[in-house]
Amino acid sequence: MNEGLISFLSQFDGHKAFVKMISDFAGTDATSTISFFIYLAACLAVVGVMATIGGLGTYAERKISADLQARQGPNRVGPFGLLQMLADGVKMILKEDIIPSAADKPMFIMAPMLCIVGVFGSLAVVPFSSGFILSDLNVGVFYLLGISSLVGVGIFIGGYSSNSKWSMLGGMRGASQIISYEIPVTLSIIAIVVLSGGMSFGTLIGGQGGFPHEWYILHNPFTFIAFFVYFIGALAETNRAPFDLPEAESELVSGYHTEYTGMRFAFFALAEYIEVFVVCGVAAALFFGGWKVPFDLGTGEAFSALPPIIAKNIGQILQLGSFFTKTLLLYYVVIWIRWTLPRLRVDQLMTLCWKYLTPIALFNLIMIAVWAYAFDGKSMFELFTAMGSGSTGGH
Amino acid sequence: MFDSVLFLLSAILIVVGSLGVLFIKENIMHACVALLTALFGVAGAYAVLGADFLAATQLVVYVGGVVILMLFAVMLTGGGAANENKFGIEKIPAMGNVKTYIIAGVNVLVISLVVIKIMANVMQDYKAVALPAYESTVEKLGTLLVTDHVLAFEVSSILLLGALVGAAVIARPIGSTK
Amino acid sequence: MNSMYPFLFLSFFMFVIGLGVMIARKNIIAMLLGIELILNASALNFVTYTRFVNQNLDGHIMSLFIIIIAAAEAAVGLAIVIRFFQVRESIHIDDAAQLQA
Amino acid sequence: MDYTITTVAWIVLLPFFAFVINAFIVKKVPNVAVGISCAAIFGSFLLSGRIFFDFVFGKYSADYHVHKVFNWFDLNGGGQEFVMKMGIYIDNMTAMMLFMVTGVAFLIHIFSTYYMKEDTRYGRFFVYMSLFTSAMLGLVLSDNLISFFIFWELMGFCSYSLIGFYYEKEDAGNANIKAFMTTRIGDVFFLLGILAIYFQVGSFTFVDIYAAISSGMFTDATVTIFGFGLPLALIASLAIFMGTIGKSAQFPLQVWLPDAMMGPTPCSALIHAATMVAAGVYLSLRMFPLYEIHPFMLPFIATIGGITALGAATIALVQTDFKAVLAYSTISQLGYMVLGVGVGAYNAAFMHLITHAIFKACLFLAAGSVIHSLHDHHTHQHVQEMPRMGGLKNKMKFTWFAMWCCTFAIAGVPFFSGFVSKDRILGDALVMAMHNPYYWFPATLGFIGALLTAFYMCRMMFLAFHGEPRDKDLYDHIHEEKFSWNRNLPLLILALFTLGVWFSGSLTGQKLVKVASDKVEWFDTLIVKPKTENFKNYQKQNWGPVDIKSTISFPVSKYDSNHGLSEEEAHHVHSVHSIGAIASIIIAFSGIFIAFMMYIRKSWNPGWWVNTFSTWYRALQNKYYFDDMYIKGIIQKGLIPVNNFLAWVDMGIYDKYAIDGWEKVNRCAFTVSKWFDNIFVDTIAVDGTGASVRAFNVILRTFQSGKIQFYIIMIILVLSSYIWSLA
Repeated sequence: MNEGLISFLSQFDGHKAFVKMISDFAGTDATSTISFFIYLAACLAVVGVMATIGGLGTYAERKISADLQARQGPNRVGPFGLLQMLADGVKMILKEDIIPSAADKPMFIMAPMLCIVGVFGSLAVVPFSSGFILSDLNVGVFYLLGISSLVGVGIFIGGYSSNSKWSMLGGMRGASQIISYEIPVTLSIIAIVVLSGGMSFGTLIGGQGGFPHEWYILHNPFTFIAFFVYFIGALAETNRAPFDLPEAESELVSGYHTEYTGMRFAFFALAEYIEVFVVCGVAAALFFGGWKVPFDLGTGEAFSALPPIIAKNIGQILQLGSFFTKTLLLYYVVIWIRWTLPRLRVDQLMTLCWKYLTPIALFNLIMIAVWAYAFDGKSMFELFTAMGSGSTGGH
Repeated sequence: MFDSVLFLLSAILIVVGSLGVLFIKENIMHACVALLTALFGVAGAYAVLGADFLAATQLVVYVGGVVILMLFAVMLTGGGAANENKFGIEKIPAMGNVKTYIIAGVNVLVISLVVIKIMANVMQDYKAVALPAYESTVEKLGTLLVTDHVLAFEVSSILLLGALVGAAVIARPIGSTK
Repeated sequence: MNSMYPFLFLSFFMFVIGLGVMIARKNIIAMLLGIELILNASALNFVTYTRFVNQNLDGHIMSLFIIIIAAAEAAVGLAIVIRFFQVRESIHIDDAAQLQA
Repeated sequence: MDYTITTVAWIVLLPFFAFVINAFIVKKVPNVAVGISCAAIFGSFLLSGRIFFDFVFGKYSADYHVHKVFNWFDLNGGGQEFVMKMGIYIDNMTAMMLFMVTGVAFLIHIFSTYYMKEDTRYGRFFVYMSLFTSAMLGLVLSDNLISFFIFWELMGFCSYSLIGFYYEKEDAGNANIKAFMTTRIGDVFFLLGILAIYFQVGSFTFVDIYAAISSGMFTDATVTIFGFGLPLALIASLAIFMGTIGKSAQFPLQVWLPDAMMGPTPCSALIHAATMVAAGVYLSLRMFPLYEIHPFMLPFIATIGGITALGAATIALVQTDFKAVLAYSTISQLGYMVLGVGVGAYNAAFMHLITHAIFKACLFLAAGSVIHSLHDHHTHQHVQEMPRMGGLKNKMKFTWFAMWCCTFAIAGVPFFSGFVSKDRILGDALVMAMHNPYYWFPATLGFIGALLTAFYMCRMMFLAFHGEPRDKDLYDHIHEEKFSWNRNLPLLILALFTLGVWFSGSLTGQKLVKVASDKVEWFDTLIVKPKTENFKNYQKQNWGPVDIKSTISFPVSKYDSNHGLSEEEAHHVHSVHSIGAIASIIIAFSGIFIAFMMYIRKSWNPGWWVNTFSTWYRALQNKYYFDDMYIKGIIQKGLIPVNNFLAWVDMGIYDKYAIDGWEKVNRCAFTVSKWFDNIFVDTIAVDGTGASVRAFNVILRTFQSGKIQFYIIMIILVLSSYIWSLA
């Protein structure tokens, strides 16, 4: 059930030897204990890295917006202002934690937690590389959808518990937006699931290749559309511009986190940035080949001259590079969109979801199922090449 | 070991959440969050029972859908606002009083007696079998849904459509003709 | 977990609590919460028996349909509650004792 | 040829469906409705054309017919036998009628798109026209008197609607009531005649009636009325002929037709000139074997026809209204047809029906074309008065041409259709007069009428189209007539068919119509009296949808130039016909000559005649005081006193004594029953039951509290105890 980090590590002799040593030392089978600690370590690492990436997200946002607006952006703290996020973090931690007296206190405290839990819970299945995935669940995408909907609950409760009309409106908007846009997003994802025949990220990425023509986005015209539906829906689910209605500063002051200060506010911000990273990662995994590297360099077999442990790790690093490159490029696009497009009205938002994206996504799902049935799951390029060799009696 | 830990966590979530639903009296919002807790616990219990697909479904449907719907309903019905409505009835969402709790307790006692009697029979008859290893249920469930249970599957899709349309029609504001 | 009884008792507990909620509470939404608890208890029971008794996944199917019905029930039930609130400005269950608004 | 009801019925159903569809869409999209109507009638025209060519060129015997029936309703049982059958009956006459009706109706539809274009109820007109056409075609196809009567009345309704089409005008409203009520008199008698026949024959179908006639069922049958035994054949014939009198506007019920000119001119052309009024004659032709039985009947018919022909012609002499002249000429011509029936000129009467339909339709359309152009800019009305016309020839070439063709036809100028048909009727009348001196009377009336016909038609033409314009202002406002497809084309097509060659066939050689062996008189060949003995074996057969051609072979028609008479007799008849023909020609030309002298040369002054015969002139202008007689004499002196008497009986006797007395009795009974009701029923039974139920409800009501949680508790307790006892 748990393909992932442990199964990757257990290929290596060192791991086995270490387990054996500890077992001998403790007198019982220590496999699961060691696995637990390895997991613990990996989780902490992921959380740390992701928190950093979230922080870097704020920095990137400022820097890119400055670029787009022909400004300098943060440039005082550290080289290129890179340490700005640390300064911000320190400021956040040191700030007074204000809880409004009329607020619903337990829920006010709980709301940012729920957001953070939802986002970090979804990190468990994000496929960073073929080896470095915390748990390759066989219902991976489905699990990710479910756990990340906690963010919606968090936003809603945050808006409600602040006992402020701005927060209330922001929270209601956020929740309705998230549950509405979950439909086209889910339908688009199901379309890819239909093509690959599995819900775990291993299966989903395994059906693709290193080159663009092997990616699902270029598999057929409908997946191409499905990507855009997914991407628009994902923007709305993460409350990013042009769908940032829940925190529209010109209308609702700051939306659901108006009343939050200090670390609680930071949690909300961090959750948002990490969630953007997660959805970009999922997009990369579903549509852009995930961690696949061209020429199968990712398996490390090309470096078989080196010792296997080094070869494999070089492969893993290449895969990580591939994944992060794709994800961060999408991340850049998200920020780019935010500083380019104006905000929608609420009715336009709902119209876009229910009258355009949902029917398109449904149509896509049906057509992709038809494609998979009619062409036996072959992509357009495979069909072209089959046509080219058709005269010689291929197929 | 993982299983036991997960089960304990789930059981704690279920028990605490259920009791919260029953006993939180001041604010229905808190009761909703307690329900969320309990449902989360049920998802964990599913995971322990090897029902991976059901666990994820539980998360998607309840956390993403039903609970948010409940929260919406609470907001749309006035939340915790305290005043009188046009009929002179207290608009505070009545959460029950000592009398109702006593009646509920009696009923729970009665039904508990019945269920415990049944469970005693079950425990007597049950012979433990070897538990299978955990394995993926997604493919089998999918196959079953479109073969043995395809009628129920299709009927449930119609049910959901009917519920969607019905809910939209019923909850329409009074006087709107569109 | 190698024993069936913890799950059964968990399910029983949820069921009984849900029943108590349905009787003790006078708030319609709270009663709906109780219904959700009862439905989840039964679904858990099915999955438990599948795991420990026959392993043929029919219990999973049953639970799936219970979840579907719970979702439909929640949607329609809450719509009725909202409608009722529009008419009576109340969600007290005893205000719903008349056939006519 | 294989005909079934389902294929033939489309002739009727197409216009009918057009009517049904148009009735719904006419308010929204009148132009589409018009298109549907025209398309439907054109479809009927094509289908009828198929039947027409099939029968005319089909080398069938003149008696060949197709008769298909289906059960309409079946009331057998209880010792009674009553099966109502509907069906189609097609013979040569039907085929020609179908072709004529659909063709003329189609052309009139086309013309109406021009004439009614600016009318506010443009579409509705076509709705009625479709229904009318459908009813007429149904009548023509009917195989029995009941369906014949149904369609007959349906046409009556359409006529009513169309006469009152401009219901804003009070005159139109009065006119349609008058038309409806007058024809109703004839229709009541017609229905009585149908029933009289049914009680003797036991069937409504023509075939059964013919068979009954040939088997002598009518010969000695009598019917007892007020103790007098009267011959059934005479009573039935008279009653049915009353239908003809009403519908075909014969004397003395002719008064409705001139007033019917209040309707739009195209509908006058279709209904009150060409087809509907001809339905009466058609009925007479269908029932001809019945009329032949009693010797009194045919002279009577001939007399009615002669009187109508002459009387209407004399009235037409003094009319100044353009359409009124045409209306009276219609009555007159219908009189000729009835005269033809009366003198036994079966095919001549039918031929005159066809030719008259064509040229009279053309005349009315031309009149419509004229009236539509004459627009008075002071009163904003169309002008119909001939004294205000004159010299229209210069403005309307096509109308003038078409109208002269038709005038020649109606006047009986050689080589035109009217000459062919009217000459035959008059010739046959002469032949009959040779045998039976009584017939000199109707024959003479007919000849005088022919002279007058030529005179008044030419008078109308000269007054309207020739000479100097008498109303200069009106004349100047007329637009020059330009050829347009929906104004002039129907006129010219109809004018083309006023030529006699189409009907006599003497100029066309044998190739055109291959029904005859030596001489091509195709009308004579194809239209013969039904030989009732042919039907003798058919009586009460179970007709099914089977073609009878398979069971009975009909010989190919042959033209018998002697008409079944002996050689000597035939020679005599031919010579008499020749005399009649020459007399007709002379008469026609003298009529035209008189009109020419009076109105073109102005040598003879019409005023002198008016002054000299002023009493007659006033009588003619008042239409022989017929309207006055009906209103003042019959209605005011006869019907209204009777009505008053009946009203007095009702109010003064029945209401006063019977009803009021019964009321007093009831009041007493009511007092008693009220007391009983109060004491026993209300107090003891009703209130007692209510009280007991209420007492019981006090217990039950506690359970039906409406409180859901109470129900839940009850459910739990009951289920628990149940399961506890089981487990």
